[in-house]
Amino acid sequence: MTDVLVAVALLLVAAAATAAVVNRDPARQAFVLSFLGLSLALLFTYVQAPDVALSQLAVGSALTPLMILLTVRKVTRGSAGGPARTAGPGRRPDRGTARDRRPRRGERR
Amino acid sequence: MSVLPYLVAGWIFLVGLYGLVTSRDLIHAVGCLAVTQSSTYVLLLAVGYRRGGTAPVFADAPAGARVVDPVVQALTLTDIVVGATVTALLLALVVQLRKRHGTVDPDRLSELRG
Amino acid sequence: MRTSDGWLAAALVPLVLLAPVLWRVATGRPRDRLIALNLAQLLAALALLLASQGFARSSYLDLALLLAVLAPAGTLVFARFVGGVPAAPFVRRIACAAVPATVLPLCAAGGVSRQSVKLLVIGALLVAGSVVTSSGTQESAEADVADPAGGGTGPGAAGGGAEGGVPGD
Amino acid sequence: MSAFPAASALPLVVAVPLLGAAVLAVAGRRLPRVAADAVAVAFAGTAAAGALLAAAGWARGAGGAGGARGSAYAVQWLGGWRPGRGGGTGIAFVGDPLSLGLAALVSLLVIAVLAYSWRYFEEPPLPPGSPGTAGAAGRSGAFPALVLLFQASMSGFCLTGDLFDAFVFFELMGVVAYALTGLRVEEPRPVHGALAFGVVNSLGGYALLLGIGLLYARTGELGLAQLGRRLDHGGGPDALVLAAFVLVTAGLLVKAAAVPFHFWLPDAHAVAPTPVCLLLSGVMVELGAYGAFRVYWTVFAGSGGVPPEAATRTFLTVGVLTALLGAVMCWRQRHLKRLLAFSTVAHGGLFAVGAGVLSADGTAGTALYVLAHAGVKAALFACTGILLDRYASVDEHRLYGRARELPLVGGMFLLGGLALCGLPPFGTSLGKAIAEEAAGRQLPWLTGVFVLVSALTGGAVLRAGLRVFAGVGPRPRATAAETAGTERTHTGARNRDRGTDRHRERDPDRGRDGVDGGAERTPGDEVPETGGPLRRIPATMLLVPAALLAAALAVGLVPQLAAAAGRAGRLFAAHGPYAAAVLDGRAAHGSSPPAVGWTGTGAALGLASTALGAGLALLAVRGPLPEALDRVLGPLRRLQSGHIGDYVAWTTAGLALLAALAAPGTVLGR
Amino acid sequence: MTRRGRLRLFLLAALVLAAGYAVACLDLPPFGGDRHPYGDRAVHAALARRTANAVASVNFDQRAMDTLGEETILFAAVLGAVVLLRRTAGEARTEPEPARVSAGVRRLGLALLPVALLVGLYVVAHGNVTPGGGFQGGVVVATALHLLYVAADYRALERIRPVSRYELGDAAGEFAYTMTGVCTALAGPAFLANVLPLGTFRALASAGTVVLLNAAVGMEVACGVVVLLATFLDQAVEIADAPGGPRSADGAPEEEPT
Repeated sequence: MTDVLVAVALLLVAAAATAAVVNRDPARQAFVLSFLGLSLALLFTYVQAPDVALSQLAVGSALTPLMILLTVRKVTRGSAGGPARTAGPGRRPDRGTARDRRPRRGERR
Repeated sequence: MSVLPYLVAGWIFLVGLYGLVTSRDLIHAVGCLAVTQSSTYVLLLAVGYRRGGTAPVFADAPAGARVVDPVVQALTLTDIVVGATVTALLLALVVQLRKRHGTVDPDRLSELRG
Repeated sequence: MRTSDGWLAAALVPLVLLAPVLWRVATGRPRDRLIALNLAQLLAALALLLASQGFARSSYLDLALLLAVLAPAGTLVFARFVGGVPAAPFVRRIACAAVPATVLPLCAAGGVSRQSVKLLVIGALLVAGSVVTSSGTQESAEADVADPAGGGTGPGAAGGGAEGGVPGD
Repeated sequence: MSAFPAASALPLVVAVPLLGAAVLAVAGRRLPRVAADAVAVAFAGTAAAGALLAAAGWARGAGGAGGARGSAYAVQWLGGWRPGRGGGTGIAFVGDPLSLGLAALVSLLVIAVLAYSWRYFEEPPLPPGSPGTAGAAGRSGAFPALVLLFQASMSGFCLTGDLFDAFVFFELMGVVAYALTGLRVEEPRPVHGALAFGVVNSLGGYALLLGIGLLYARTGELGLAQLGRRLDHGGGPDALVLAAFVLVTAGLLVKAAAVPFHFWLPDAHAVAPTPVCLLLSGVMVELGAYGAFRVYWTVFAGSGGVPPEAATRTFLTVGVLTALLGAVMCWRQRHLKRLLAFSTVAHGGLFAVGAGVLSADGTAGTALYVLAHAGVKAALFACTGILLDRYASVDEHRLYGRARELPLVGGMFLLGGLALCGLPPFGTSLGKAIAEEAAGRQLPWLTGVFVLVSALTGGAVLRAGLRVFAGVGPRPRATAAETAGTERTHTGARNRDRGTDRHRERDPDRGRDGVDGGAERTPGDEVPETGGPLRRIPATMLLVPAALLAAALAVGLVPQLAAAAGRAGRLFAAHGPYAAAVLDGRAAHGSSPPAVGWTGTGAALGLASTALGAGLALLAVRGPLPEALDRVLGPLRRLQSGHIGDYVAWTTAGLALLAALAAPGTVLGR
Repeated sequence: MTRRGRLRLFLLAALVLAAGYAVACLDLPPFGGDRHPYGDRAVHAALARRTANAVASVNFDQRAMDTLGEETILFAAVLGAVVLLRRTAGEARTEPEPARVSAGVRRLGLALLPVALLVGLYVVAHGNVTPGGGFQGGVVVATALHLLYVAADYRALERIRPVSRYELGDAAGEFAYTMTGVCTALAGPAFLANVLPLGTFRALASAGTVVLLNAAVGMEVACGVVVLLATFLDQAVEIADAPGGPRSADGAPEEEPT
């Protein structure tokens, strides 16, 4: 029975990791990373590593998302998403390339 | 089942690398780095698992209980701390990078051509 | 330690339910993602509770306790950046239904002991957290950002737009 | 404890700087700058004394008292967890001559750095009236504290005899180095370089950890000695051992900046504060190679590990590639810090070749080479730092003839160039001679690689020195490519100036410099680290490079050092004796150490490479390279794109390359 | 490199790696195997040292050096982040306005704060007996304090957070851990040796120095994480970018058309 749990948790972790990578916008990625931490904690519990699961929960559920989101806020503040724009192409290539052509002071090309 | 955990670890590692290679946003890249590192957690704990074993914590288990490997768990704990701190430091660098370069898109950062 | 497959099989239920939740977390609009994450934390806590019983390790209850305490914190963190906790009657209903449905049998199985007290505390925390964090209160995501430029953008742009809060995508 | 000096001092070498860092992190803010520096020097000096004491204890032969009495390895089981039957559960610190010597080198170099930045190095400025966090940043303790942490991490990495403990120190080294590299956040490039550095090195660390996991799965051990033993009992190598070897070696080679893992190094060195460059180039990069070979010899050199021919094939190929690419790129540079950085890459390649022939004398020669190279390269960086702080530029062309007024610095810079070429009797020459002789016995043409690479790197330094300090040759003209580069980076230069207004006030002509500094896409305009250009050079800034050069000279002249290197090489390049000493406390009974010293051919080759380097330099100052050559080298330069995605892709490719190199003879064709 | 070239190079290399790694996995002992020599020795040693939580015994006793390095990494990262995220010249500091938080959320946060603090301290204190320890508990404590930010108000957080104090605690934890090692090396048998009386198995005060080191780690982690988050919050909430910064180019707020 434990093996089944471990297998399901493993697949969940793999799926969450993939989803975290293909979510190009960091703010959206933060949600998935949080979920990844959660599924990792479950996996650790099923392989009988409660200590590790605890620290994964402690780090993954609030600490890392808070840091990432604070960074996103700092980076996107003022200019309505300069980086949100650079993150844009990741999920909407059409608009992103259009923006890349727009000349902006303080940047190359 | 006997190799699934190891393969999953490898998959996570490669997927994280893929995200880093194709990333258009450094914050996203740092996130991908964290994903890459989680592969090491999975591998280490999978290596230390013992079928039918329980956690090596004898607070509520008889001292003779069949337990899994505590060493890899200690290693993974250290690993998680390393991951969190490195993430924090890199994010700090990204914040300053954004201030100085006006972008966090690696394709636009070409200051360091050799 | 001998494990009891019945409880572990029960633990499989919330675990499997996490898969569709992941889909929502990965593809939904920010508010949906937040709701889904909220739900995921709830399910994970239930899975942990059942696993603790299934592995016959009362010390595993600490995991669920920690998650029950930290989950609202995480949700509120995200809520700060999508401009408030969205209303999610669905999550609330699940919390009110599933948490007692899990905790009470566990208490019954454990008998009256410190564990059952801990279980009840965890259950109460879970319900309270889920109920409040799914009770759709709108707050300004920009309130704590004293940024002259940011003022003009409002939650829509910096709170939602930057964080991907693009309603129609 | 009777055995105190030798073995028990080992952990203290790591602990003392940590205490110093903790003290400085708190007290630094309240102390005046001088006091903070004094405290830092005191702690670093104590650790250095400990390392030297342990080394001396080893030299007296009492080294093993902590673990194996009479053995040449000083073994200290932390927490007193001596191994009973089985491998024990503790971590061992193992001091053999090489690791002790490297630890001592680290500590001494740290002292040199602290002296070099004595009271001059501009601390992160304290914003007026800023509370808590921001105020904490401005304190004068942060820089020395980080340097002390750096020292502790590097010493620990040298001394530990446990693979996972090495990973921990590897990561600590990295974290401190990223912070130190990005220290000057007012400028755009340091943060970028530090980020590339951080991402690539973290990946290296994770690869290393995956390798550790695989090894643990196979052997169920973590100590180097235990790992080696279990592998040998396990029978011949298989795909698992190969994968572990590839992952672990790759992780350590990332730190060693071997091709194609090297991209982070020039980016980091070009932008890191000069005192930090002294440490990065002087010893941290070399530690990567040390780790790779330490792990190979202790873990993989046995019957159950990677066969020697496969290992030497891997190390030699990577080393030669690294050396050649580094040398060519070094020759191409005009940004002095990047030039020196690429010469570090090239010499790292030579080290990999010298130790990669897997012989005792090759290792001994490489050890001497590393020792002397640290002195020379640190001295060169120190001189460059003086230029930077005096002229707010490190661009070879823009500084043309401007530094005539600094004959002393110029003399030291050119001397360093000659030493880099391998001019006897510098230690670089001795080490190079021994290493290339050992390599030549394996493959004759490797000698040519040594000569060519040291000539190119040294020649590049000489060329720059002649132009900057003596104004030899015509004033360099911008080539077509460079003017194009200027065009491209025009806005970039403006962007760059923004962060640094307060410096521009002090230095009115930086605006212009900033603009035409765009040439070569590595603009030469820099911000002085002293806060405003230097009018008078402090004595310390002159003393440090002088002392470092003298030390490099001494390495070549003191025969005891060469003899010690010989014994060090034998003890380092040993598989069984190491495990015996660490686990069983048996004395190491190895073959007699190789005779290491000056030979006629070695000196002749040194003179030859020096002459070649000087000739190339004189040829180069006459005029720029022919366009054709430029076109050939163009693509090489474009690889150094500064794009993190590129670097990660190359790192992945490097992993695949190592696998392809090590597979034949290990799993294929057996 | 072009985006496509980069991707090609990576995919090629990844293919080779995947193949090699897969083959290596087949040589690995099957998942859940029974051979764990080091693990078994560690468990015996832990029981001999009357440490109920074998993982804690490995972390704080048998491989205490790893944990020292780990805590130093955290210490260095905090120091580095504080230095990197310092307020640079020309950056203005703006006072944050009070946040408008719904009553329910505020009540939840304020009710949760003491509970979370207690849980954190509980996890730290029982580190040598039950799962958990200094790191996990320390992070929980630090997170608990930041409930004030997410549930109430940034300024409320600032009131209970004199950052310099927490920096002191951070350094003190690091110092205490290292000093323990130095003392046991100079006066005792060896560096980081477990010299204290071991106490009784499964008791709160068992396992000798493990308790001490665990507490030191807990303090350092809690304070360090607070300082770390403080630097980020300082940037995100209080520090306005330098005038004329790069982003001020077309910083016109634009609602993304959707």
